[in-house]
Amino acid sequence: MKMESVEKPKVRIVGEEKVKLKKSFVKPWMGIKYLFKKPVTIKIPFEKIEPAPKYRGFHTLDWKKCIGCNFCGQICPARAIEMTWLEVDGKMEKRPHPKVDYGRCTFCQFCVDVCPTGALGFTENFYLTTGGLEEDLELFNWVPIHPDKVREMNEKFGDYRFPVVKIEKKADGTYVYHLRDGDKIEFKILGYGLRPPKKPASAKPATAQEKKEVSKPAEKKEEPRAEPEKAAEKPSGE
Amino acid sequence: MDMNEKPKVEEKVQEVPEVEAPKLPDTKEEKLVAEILKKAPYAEGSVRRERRVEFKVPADRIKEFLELASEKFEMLIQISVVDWLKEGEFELVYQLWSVSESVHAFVKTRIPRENAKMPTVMDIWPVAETYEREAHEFFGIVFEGNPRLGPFILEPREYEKHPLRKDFNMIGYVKTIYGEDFDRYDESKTNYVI
Amino acid sequence: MSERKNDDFISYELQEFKLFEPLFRWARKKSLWIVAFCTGCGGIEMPPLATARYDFERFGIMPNPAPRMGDLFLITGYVTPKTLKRIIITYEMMQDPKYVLMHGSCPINGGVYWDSYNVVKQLDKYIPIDVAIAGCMPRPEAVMDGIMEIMRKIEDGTADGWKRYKENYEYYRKNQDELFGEGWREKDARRWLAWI
Amino acid sequence: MANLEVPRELREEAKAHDMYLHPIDKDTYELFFGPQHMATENFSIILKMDGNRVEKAIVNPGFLHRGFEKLAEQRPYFTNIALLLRICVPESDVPENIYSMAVDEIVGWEVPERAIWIRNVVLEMARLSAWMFWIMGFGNEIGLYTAGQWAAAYRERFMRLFEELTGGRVYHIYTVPGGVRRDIPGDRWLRQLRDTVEYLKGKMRDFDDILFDNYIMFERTEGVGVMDKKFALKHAVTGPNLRAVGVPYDVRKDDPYYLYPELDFEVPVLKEGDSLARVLVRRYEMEQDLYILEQLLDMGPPSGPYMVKDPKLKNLPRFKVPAGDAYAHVESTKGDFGAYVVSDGTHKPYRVHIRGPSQSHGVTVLEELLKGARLADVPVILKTLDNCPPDIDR
Repeated sequence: MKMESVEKPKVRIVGEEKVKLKKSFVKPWMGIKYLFKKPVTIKIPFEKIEPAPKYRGFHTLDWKKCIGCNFCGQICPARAIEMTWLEVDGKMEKRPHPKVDYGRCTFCQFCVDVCPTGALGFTENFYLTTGGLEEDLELFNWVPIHPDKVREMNEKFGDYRFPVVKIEKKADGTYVYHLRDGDKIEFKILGYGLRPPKKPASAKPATAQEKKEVSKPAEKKEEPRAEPEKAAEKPSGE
Repeated sequence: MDMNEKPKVEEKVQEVPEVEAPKLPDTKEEKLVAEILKKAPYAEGSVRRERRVEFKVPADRIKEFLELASEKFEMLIQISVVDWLKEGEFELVYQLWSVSESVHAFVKTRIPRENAKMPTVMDIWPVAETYEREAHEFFGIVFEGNPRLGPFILEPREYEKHPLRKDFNMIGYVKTIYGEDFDRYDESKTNYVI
Repeated sequence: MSERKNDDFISYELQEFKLFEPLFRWARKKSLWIVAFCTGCGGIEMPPLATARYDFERFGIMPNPAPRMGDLFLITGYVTPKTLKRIIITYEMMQDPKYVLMHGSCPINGGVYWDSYNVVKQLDKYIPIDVAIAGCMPRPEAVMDGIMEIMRKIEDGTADGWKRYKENYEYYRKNQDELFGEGWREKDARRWLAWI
Repeated sequence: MANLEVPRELREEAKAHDMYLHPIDKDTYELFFGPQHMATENFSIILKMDGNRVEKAIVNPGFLHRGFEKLAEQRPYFTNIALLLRICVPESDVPENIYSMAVDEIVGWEVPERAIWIRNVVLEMARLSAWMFWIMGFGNEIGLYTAGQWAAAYRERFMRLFEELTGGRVYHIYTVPGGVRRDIPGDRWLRQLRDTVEYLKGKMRDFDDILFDNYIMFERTEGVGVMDKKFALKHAVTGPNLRAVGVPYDVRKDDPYYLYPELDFEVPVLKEGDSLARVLVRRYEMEQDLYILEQLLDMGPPSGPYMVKDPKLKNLPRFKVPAGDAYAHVESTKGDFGAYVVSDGTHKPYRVHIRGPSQSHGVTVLEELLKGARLADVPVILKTLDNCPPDIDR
C-alpha cells in the first residue's frame, strides 16, 4: 500500500473539551430558516423518480441463448428458480428454462452473475402490485421474457412496471401471459426439474455438465417431477 | 488457518502506532500467551496471527481458566458453539477481547454432545447470561448456575428441538409444520438444489 | 376473542345508508391510518415514506400506534410465528373496514427464508390480504404504488379482505390453530392483553 | 431533574385521589412495552412498574428470529451474502463485510487494493446512513420530529449513491468474499459522493442547532441511564456506548482493518456514561465519518481489479473453502459487530456465528439500566443504547 512512515499517531483520542456541547435555548429556533427552502418531497403521482441505471429489478431471459444449465438454480439463495420444460407452438424447447418466483426472489441477481451465456439478465423494472387473492398472486411466478420486449414496453409506457398484467392458467398446462401492450405469449409447461419430462420425444437434452450434477450423490437431489396439482382449497374472495 | 500466508488485509494492520514493529518471538501476543500459560499449565496456547491468540482448555477447568484470563481479557465478546456431529462433541469457543492489549482470544473447549453441561461464567462476566441462554436454546447445553435458561428467542415448540444442532432436519421440520408442499406454486420447490 | 357469527358483517354495510356509500368510500380512502407495527425488514422503508421525502401524509395516511384507530395494516416483510400471533390479535382488534398491504417476497412464498423453521410461508392462509407488492425490499415508490392501488380498491369496493375474514373465519381460524396449536389465544393472547 | 423521586406522602395522596389511572388498588402493575412501539422496533419489554418507575424489566426478544445461522449452513459461501446482510437492516453492509473478511482470512486471499478501497467507502457510507437513521429514531423519541424529517431526507442521498454503486437500495448484496461485485460506476459517482459529503458537513451545523444543542435534548438525556466503566466492560458494552463511559475502544483503532490505519480520525471519549454522553459521542463520530470519507476520496480509488482472480471462482455455486475458522469484526454504529465462520472444507460453511452489539446492549445492559428509570425515559434509554433487535434474534 501507500506511505509507510507514520510519525504522528493517526488515531487520536479526544475528550470532553471537544466533544461536549453547550445547551442552548436560542439555537433550535434557527430551524425556522428551513421554512423558506425548497421542499425535498417527491410528489409521487405527479412527479417521477427513476431508479438508478442497473438497479436490480425483474429478470429477463433470452430463451434462444438459455442452455438450461441450472447454474442459476444452484446459486439462488432463496430457491426461487426452478427449471421448466416448455412447449412453444407445439414444439418442445430443447433445454429447460428458469422459472423465477418473486414470492421468494431476493433480487440479489447472483443468478445473472453466474449465467454462462448471458441469457439471464435484469432490468430496472420494480413495480409489481397485485391483489391479495390466490389467483392474483400467480403473477409472481413467471418464466422471464426477452429483454427487448421489456425495454420496448418501458419506453412505450414510460414507467418500470412488471411487463405482464395477467397470467392465465388453463387446465391442460397452457399458460398465457397477457403483456401490458396487449400482446400475448402462449406456451405449455410440460414439467419441472432438470431431466426432461416423461415425453419420449426429443432424445436427451441433458448436457454433460448436468449429467455430472445429477449423478453426484449430493444431499437431497433434485427430483424430476411432473406438475403435481395442488388442491385448491383456498377461499376465493366472494 | 495458515499462518504463513497472511492476506493483505491483516498485513496493513502492522502500521498501527501502538505496536512498534512486532517481531514474532517477542510480540505482545506471545508474551500474553506465555504469561497466561505459566499460570495455567493445563491449557494449550498459540498465536494465530497478529491480535489473535488461541487457547485450548479441558472442559473441567474452563471456569478456572476463564477467571484467570479475565484479568487480561476484560470483555467476553461471544460464546460460539460448534456442533461437531461426527466427533459427537460440542466445541465451545469463548471469544474474549482484551481492551488494554487489543488482542482477541479464542478459548476453545470440547464437551460431549450427550447431556452437555458446562459451569456458567455469569459471575465473571454478567453478559454471559445472554450468551448462555442462547447457546442453551439453540444447542441444548445446560449451563449450571444460570437461572434464566429456557425459551428466550424461540417459542417453546422450537425450543425443544434445539434447531442449530446439526441433526435437526430443518426441511423435515418445516414440512411437518407448514405442510408437505409448502410452496405456493406448481413447481413444489421444497428441496435443496445443492 | 368472542365468538363471531358469519353474517355479522352485513350490519357494517349499512343498508339504510347505501346512498352515501360513495361518500363513505371516498372518506375512507382519504384517511387511511396505518397501524405502526413494522413486522419485518420493510419497516426500514417506512421512515422515508412517512417523512419529508415521500411524505404519505399528503394522502391522509398517518402512522398510529393504536390498532383500534387503524385502517391499514402494513405487513412489512417476513413474519415469524411469534409475530404472527400479535399480527392476528392486532388485526382482529382493528375496526372494520380494515385493509392489509403485504410487502415483499417473504409473506408471499417464504422469500429467502423459504426453508426457515421460524418464518411463516404463506401469510394469506392466516389473514386476508388486499394488496401485495413485489420486491426485496420494495422501494418506497413501489409501496406508494401499493397504497394507490389500495385506495383505488377502496373506491370501487374491491378491497374486501375484512369481509373475507368474516366469511371464511373458520378457514383462517383452522389454519391459525394448526400453526399455533389449539387454544393459543387463551394461552398466549390473554397474557398480553388483559382486556380480551 | 432526571432523578426526581416522587415522595412517598405525595404518592399516598395521589392514590387517595385516584390519580393513578391504571391500577387503582395497587401500586405495581405490568406494562407490555412493544413489539409495536416505534422505539423498540419489534422487540418487547415486560416492565414491572411501580407507579411511574420501572421496578424490573424483562426483555422478550425473538420476534425477528429467522434462524440465520442454520440457514447459512445450507447455502453456498457466496450466496450467504444475500442472506446474512439481513441481520442488520439499517447498515446492511456490516454483516456483508465481516462475513467476507472472515472468509477471506480462511481462504487466504489477498483482496485487491481497489476492492479494499471500495469496501471501506461503502462501510463509511453505511455508517453515515445509519447515523441518519439513528438521528431520526432518537429525534422522534424525544419529540424533536424536525430532526427526524431532515435526517430521513438526507439519508435518501446515500440511498441513491448506494443504488448507483450496488444496484440495491437498502440491501446492497455488494461485498463478497474476494472483493466486490461491481466496479465504481465512474467519476461522476465519486463527484456525487464528494458533493454529498460537503452537503452533509454543512447540514451538521443545522443538526447541532436543532437537536444536539437543543435544551430539550439535554433535559431528556442528562443523567438518564447511567452506567460506569466496570459495569460496561463486564457487560461487553461496545461502540459509542463504551466510549461514553471513558474506554477508548474502537475496532477501527484497536483491531484495524481495510485502510483505517492510514486514515486520520479522532475517537471521542466521555466519562459520564449517561444518555447525554452517548448522544454526544455519536454526534462527534458522525462528524468524523464525514472526514474519513473525505480522506478516502482524496486518496482516490487505486487502479486494478475489483475482484480477486482465482480459478476456483469459475464454478461459483460449488466454490470450496479450506477447513479452518476465523473471526472478523468491524466497528458499526451500534458497536462491535463480529462474525465467526467455521469451514470444514466443503462448499457450505459449517457454522456462522454473528455477534451483534445489541446482544449485550439489548438484553442484560438494558434490563439493568431500566431499573429505576421513569417510563418516559424508557424510549430514550433504548434509543441512546441504539438497540437493534435483529442482532439479538438473528
